[in-house]
Amino acid sequence: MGLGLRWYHFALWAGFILVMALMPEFVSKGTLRTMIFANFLAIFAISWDVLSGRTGYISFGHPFLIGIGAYTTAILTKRFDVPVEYAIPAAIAMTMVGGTIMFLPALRIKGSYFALVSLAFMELIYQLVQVIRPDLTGGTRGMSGIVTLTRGAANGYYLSFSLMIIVALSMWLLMRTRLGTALSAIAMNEESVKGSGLSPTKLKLFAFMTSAFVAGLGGAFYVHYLGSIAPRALFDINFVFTIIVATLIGGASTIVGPMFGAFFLTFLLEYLRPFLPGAERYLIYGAIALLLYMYQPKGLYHIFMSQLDRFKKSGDDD
Amino acid sequence: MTKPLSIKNLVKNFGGLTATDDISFDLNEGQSTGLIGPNGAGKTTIFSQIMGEYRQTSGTIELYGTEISKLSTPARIRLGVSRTYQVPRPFAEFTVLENVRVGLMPDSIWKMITESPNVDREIELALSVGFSESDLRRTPDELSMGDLRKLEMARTMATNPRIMLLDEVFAGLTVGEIDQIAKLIQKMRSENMTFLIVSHDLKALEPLVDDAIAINYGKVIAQGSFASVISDKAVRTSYLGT
Amino acid sequence: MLEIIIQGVLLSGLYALIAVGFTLIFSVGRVLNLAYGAYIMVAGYIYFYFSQLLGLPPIAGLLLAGILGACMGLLKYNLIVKPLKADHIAVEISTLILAVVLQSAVILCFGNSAKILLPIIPGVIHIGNATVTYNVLVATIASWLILIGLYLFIKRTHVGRAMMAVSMDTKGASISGVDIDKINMITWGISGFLGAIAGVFFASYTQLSPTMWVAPLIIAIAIVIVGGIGSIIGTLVVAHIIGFMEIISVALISPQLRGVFTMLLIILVLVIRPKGLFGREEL
Amino acid sequence: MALILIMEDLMKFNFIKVVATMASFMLAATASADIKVGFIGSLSSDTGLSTLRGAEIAIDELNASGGVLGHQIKLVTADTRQDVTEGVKAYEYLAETEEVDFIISGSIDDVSLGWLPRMQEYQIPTLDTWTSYIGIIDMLVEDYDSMKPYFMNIASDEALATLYIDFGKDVLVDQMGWKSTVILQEDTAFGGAIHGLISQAMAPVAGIEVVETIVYDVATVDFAPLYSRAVASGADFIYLISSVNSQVVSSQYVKLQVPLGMTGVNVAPMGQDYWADTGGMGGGMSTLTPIPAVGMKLDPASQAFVDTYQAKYTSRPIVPHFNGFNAYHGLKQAMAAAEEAGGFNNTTWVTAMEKQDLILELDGELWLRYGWWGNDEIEPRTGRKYPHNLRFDITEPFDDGAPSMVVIQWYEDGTNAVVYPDKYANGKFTLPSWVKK
Repeated sequence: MGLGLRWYHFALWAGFILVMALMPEFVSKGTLRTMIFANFLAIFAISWDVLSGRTGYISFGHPFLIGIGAYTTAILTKRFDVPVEYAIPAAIAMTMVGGTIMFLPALRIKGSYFALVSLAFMELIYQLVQVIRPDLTGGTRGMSGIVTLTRGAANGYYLSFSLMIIVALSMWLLMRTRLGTALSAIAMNEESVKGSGLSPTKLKLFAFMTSAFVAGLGGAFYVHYLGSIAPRALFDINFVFTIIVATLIGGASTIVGPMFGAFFLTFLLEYLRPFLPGAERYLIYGAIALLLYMYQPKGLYHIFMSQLDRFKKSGDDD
Repeated sequence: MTKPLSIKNLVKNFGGLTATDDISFDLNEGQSTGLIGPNGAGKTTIFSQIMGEYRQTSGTIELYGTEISKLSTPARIRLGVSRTYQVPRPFAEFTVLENVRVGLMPDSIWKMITESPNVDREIELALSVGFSESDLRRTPDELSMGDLRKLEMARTMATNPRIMLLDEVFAGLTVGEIDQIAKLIQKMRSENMTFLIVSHDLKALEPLVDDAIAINYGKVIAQGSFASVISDKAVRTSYLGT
Repeated sequence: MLEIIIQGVLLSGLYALIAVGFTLIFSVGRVLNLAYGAYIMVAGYIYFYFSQLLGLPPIAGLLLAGILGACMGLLKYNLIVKPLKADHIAVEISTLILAVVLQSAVILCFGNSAKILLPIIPGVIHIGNATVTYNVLVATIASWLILIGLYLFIKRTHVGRAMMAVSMDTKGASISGVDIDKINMITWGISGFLGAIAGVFFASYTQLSPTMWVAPLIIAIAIVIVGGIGSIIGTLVVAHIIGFMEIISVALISPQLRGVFTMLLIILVLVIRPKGLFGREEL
Repeated sequence: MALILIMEDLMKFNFIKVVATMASFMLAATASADIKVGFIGSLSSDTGLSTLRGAEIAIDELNASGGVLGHQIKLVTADTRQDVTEGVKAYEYLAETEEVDFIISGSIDDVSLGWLPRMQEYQIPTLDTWTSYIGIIDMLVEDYDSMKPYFMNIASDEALATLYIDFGKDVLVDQMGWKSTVILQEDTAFGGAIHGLISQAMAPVAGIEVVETIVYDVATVDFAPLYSRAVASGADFIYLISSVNSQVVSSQYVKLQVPLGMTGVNVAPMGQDYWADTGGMGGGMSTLTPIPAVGMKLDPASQAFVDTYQAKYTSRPIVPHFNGFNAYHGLKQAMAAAEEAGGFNNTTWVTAMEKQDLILELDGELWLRYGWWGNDEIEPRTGRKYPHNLRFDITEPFDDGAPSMVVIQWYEDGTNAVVYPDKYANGKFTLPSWVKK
């Protein structure tokens, strides 16, 4: 398949998985809980990145997709007693339908305009969820007492980490193929992609579908982890902010970047908690995010890689 | 024997402006044709309509006997036509090789994922337009205008065309670079490629083409052998200003 | 019916004022300033601090808010927009982050609970069944005066024409000797000032709260998107479309669906006429 | 072979980090053997701060008199930002990072509902001082075993509504002569719940006809059209249900001088800071409120708490909201229960907590009461059970418990008073000056 895989790729991934798998042995339950949120955020960030980081179709309304996944499975399991093993695939399928809806405007508009339409999508579903069939969606209050899949920090951690690593690895492999190159090419120059004989529509649709798949998967498992869902917490500009910032701080258009960004941000927030319990925390958190982003819009991954390059170059003079 | 390209009564209106006005011409297999005319005459608009970037207002375009008006750009490229742009449009963050790779890709997501890139072919194409080994990992911001045109040629050739539409391939190039591109075109002519070439540099164009079409205000004003077209009176007054 | 028209005109005037500063930046600088809503919020708090807590006269509070708003605009241009120049998306994302930072800062300084601004001019008049407060009336009149003033400024003054030139063709303007950087600075300053004034009126219309920035931002986005980039006339017309749509939906259809129609309008217009209802007119 | 060596290298490197992290966490966990109380709620809202400060004062007093079970009490806080997901994270933080013994909550309804599954999982004794959502008491009725560490020391919605209907009959109908109302309800969970209770009971019991219900979006900027619509409905008065942006609704009522009386459930006027927040644009507003309310006379113990509070804190809220009192008295009861049960084991502690009963008297009469309904006890008027809910009394003369709520009113001069029920009233229900009688 020409993935350009090297032995050290396997070594790094294997080492990473091993360390993460042993984590419950070494860290406290509280830290594990934080890691669970980081895992979910990483899934959402990867989903955002597949769409926006790669193809340049910036989505300011990603919770639209995540929310469809979360609400579908919540409604199916809670209101219709559908078993989780059917509800989650159904949720993913619904999210992909949502992805198709979001894809339609992308046929005509891009850049800032698309970003705003996606924001409008999120606002629209936020308002509709509360008004249309509140007996199913729980209206403004949302739903609680949704079946949870795991009990205890360690189990929740293993489940969320497995999901995250499966998503990350498959996206990593997928993006190493020529498909990844083609998707990135769309962000650089959609006209030239067309002029090279490739159909941008097909590629974009694929990116939207993949992104929706991952968002739906993440959203569905997320709601079955939280056990509750509320429109205000989900379709929120702060949530968008966290997803985008995690991706960008880590490094867009990479897989390791969003993962790293998600862990960095989640832990930054949690480690500030004992020192700054109140609103100050978000001020510091936002300010750090802004400064990092201003300093290097390509993210920490890029900083790290360029340092590594410099190190390599000085090492073997290549 | 069907013609590689056959254009009949092509009209394109932009609002009140008529960019191409009832244009008809054919290209023959393996023939190289110059398309000349002053700025704004409608040359690039013809290219855009052939490629499907603009839909013509009326008229027909046939590629090897297939009417293509309803086809998308990638579908037309699959039929064997491809173009370069007056202002090169590289993928800014890709290396030369990656730029060529995009041109070489099949338009099938499944094949993109399952098949390996043909790196040998990428290198061969890049070298054939005159890049050196050390250029292959450069990105467009490190390339000269000449290099960008070469890259444009390479990516166009990568789509495996039978007809190439070249738009101002010599603009902004040094004499050496013009020579290099000219040699490449000559080589492809000997391999039976069909060309339609737009250039202001008639001296450079002359050895590369068999025939020429001159247009002005969206109309064909002369058509025939290169020599006959440039000596045509109407062409001389409208274009050469003499 | 009469009250719908009166209330519609009043609300639309406010909406036009909110949107116009956002329009300016979008047409001259070509970037969406997602921190614009945060300007509006911060200006409201500045006014609250000076005129309600320190007891300065309202007009002084309004001016101070406007001046500080202009300073915020300039700071943002110099510290964020300029370093990230060409990259629109980067500017949008960093202004979004900035908005969230400002929200936290406001919570830190003033707490989470909502506050009511005193009317700048108290009192009411009754017209038919509708009650109109002098405050809202003043806001609407001020909004019209500001819009007319801005229109004349852009049409009649040298700087205004330069802004128009930049909005139509940055490269062209630069070639003909316009100092793009200076024009951008002026635009960000004016936009900050307008946003701040709009913020004080908006806050005195509704309330001050740390999350109040989302609503005016969305209104501004909706108006600019639906109206088309950078048209003051378009802004005015669409502000009335959206303002009246809201009043009609509240009065006759369902108050809950107030925002739904606006969102649908944004999506529809962007999909059907990406350039907006009024296309790309001059500023 | 090289691969394995590299992996070993990587592992060593990471092990050092992991061990270091682990060590720092163990240090944090074993640093003190104090009793840990966790606060969950919004640290930047008046309600959140009321609970937090009520708990802080109770803890100060307990520590000064030797702590509980021989240990000093330490308070740790977790901010929810009034956000459901943040609430879940905050609960997990308290339970697993801080490993607290007891949690006191100043959370709003939705946030409490968000973390309740975690409470069921960890079984940490938890006292809610703000949310009054009857659905949570229903959960206790249905699934006592998993819910039993949960207590709510505020009267739940249904009790609030029942007494409120009496207010409608006694005051709005009999005294004011009003016969019809238009309900102006915000589109929130809270609004929906209160609306259900009022509209189903108000008409039949109090004899007030609901002419129209107007549900509005909480992001509404301009209330002029809503008030026009309410006035046009022809009803005798407006019944307002508002929590999220109630300052706006109230102040626009005053600014627009809406020519119709208005009362209802309006959260902002429940705090003493309301007058300053609205800049005085809030006169004439009345609302149902849980007790102890603003404007209400206090028993000596609660008054002493307010005095301590005002000596200790200078920032808002200037007077604690009702949940501040609930936190102060409730936390002391929870610690007393721990003392009796010998710890926070959820079976013995729950039994001890269920027995707590604090009766606060004023002038020799029962004034406030912090006790619980028996698990199988049926409240006679509503005919249902209220396990682990505050023991309230909804029939005069309120000798079995305090009333579930009182009605307070803000006058146009900035003063406020309780106007209903009579036993607690120290002012009269009046209309604002611009409303024609």
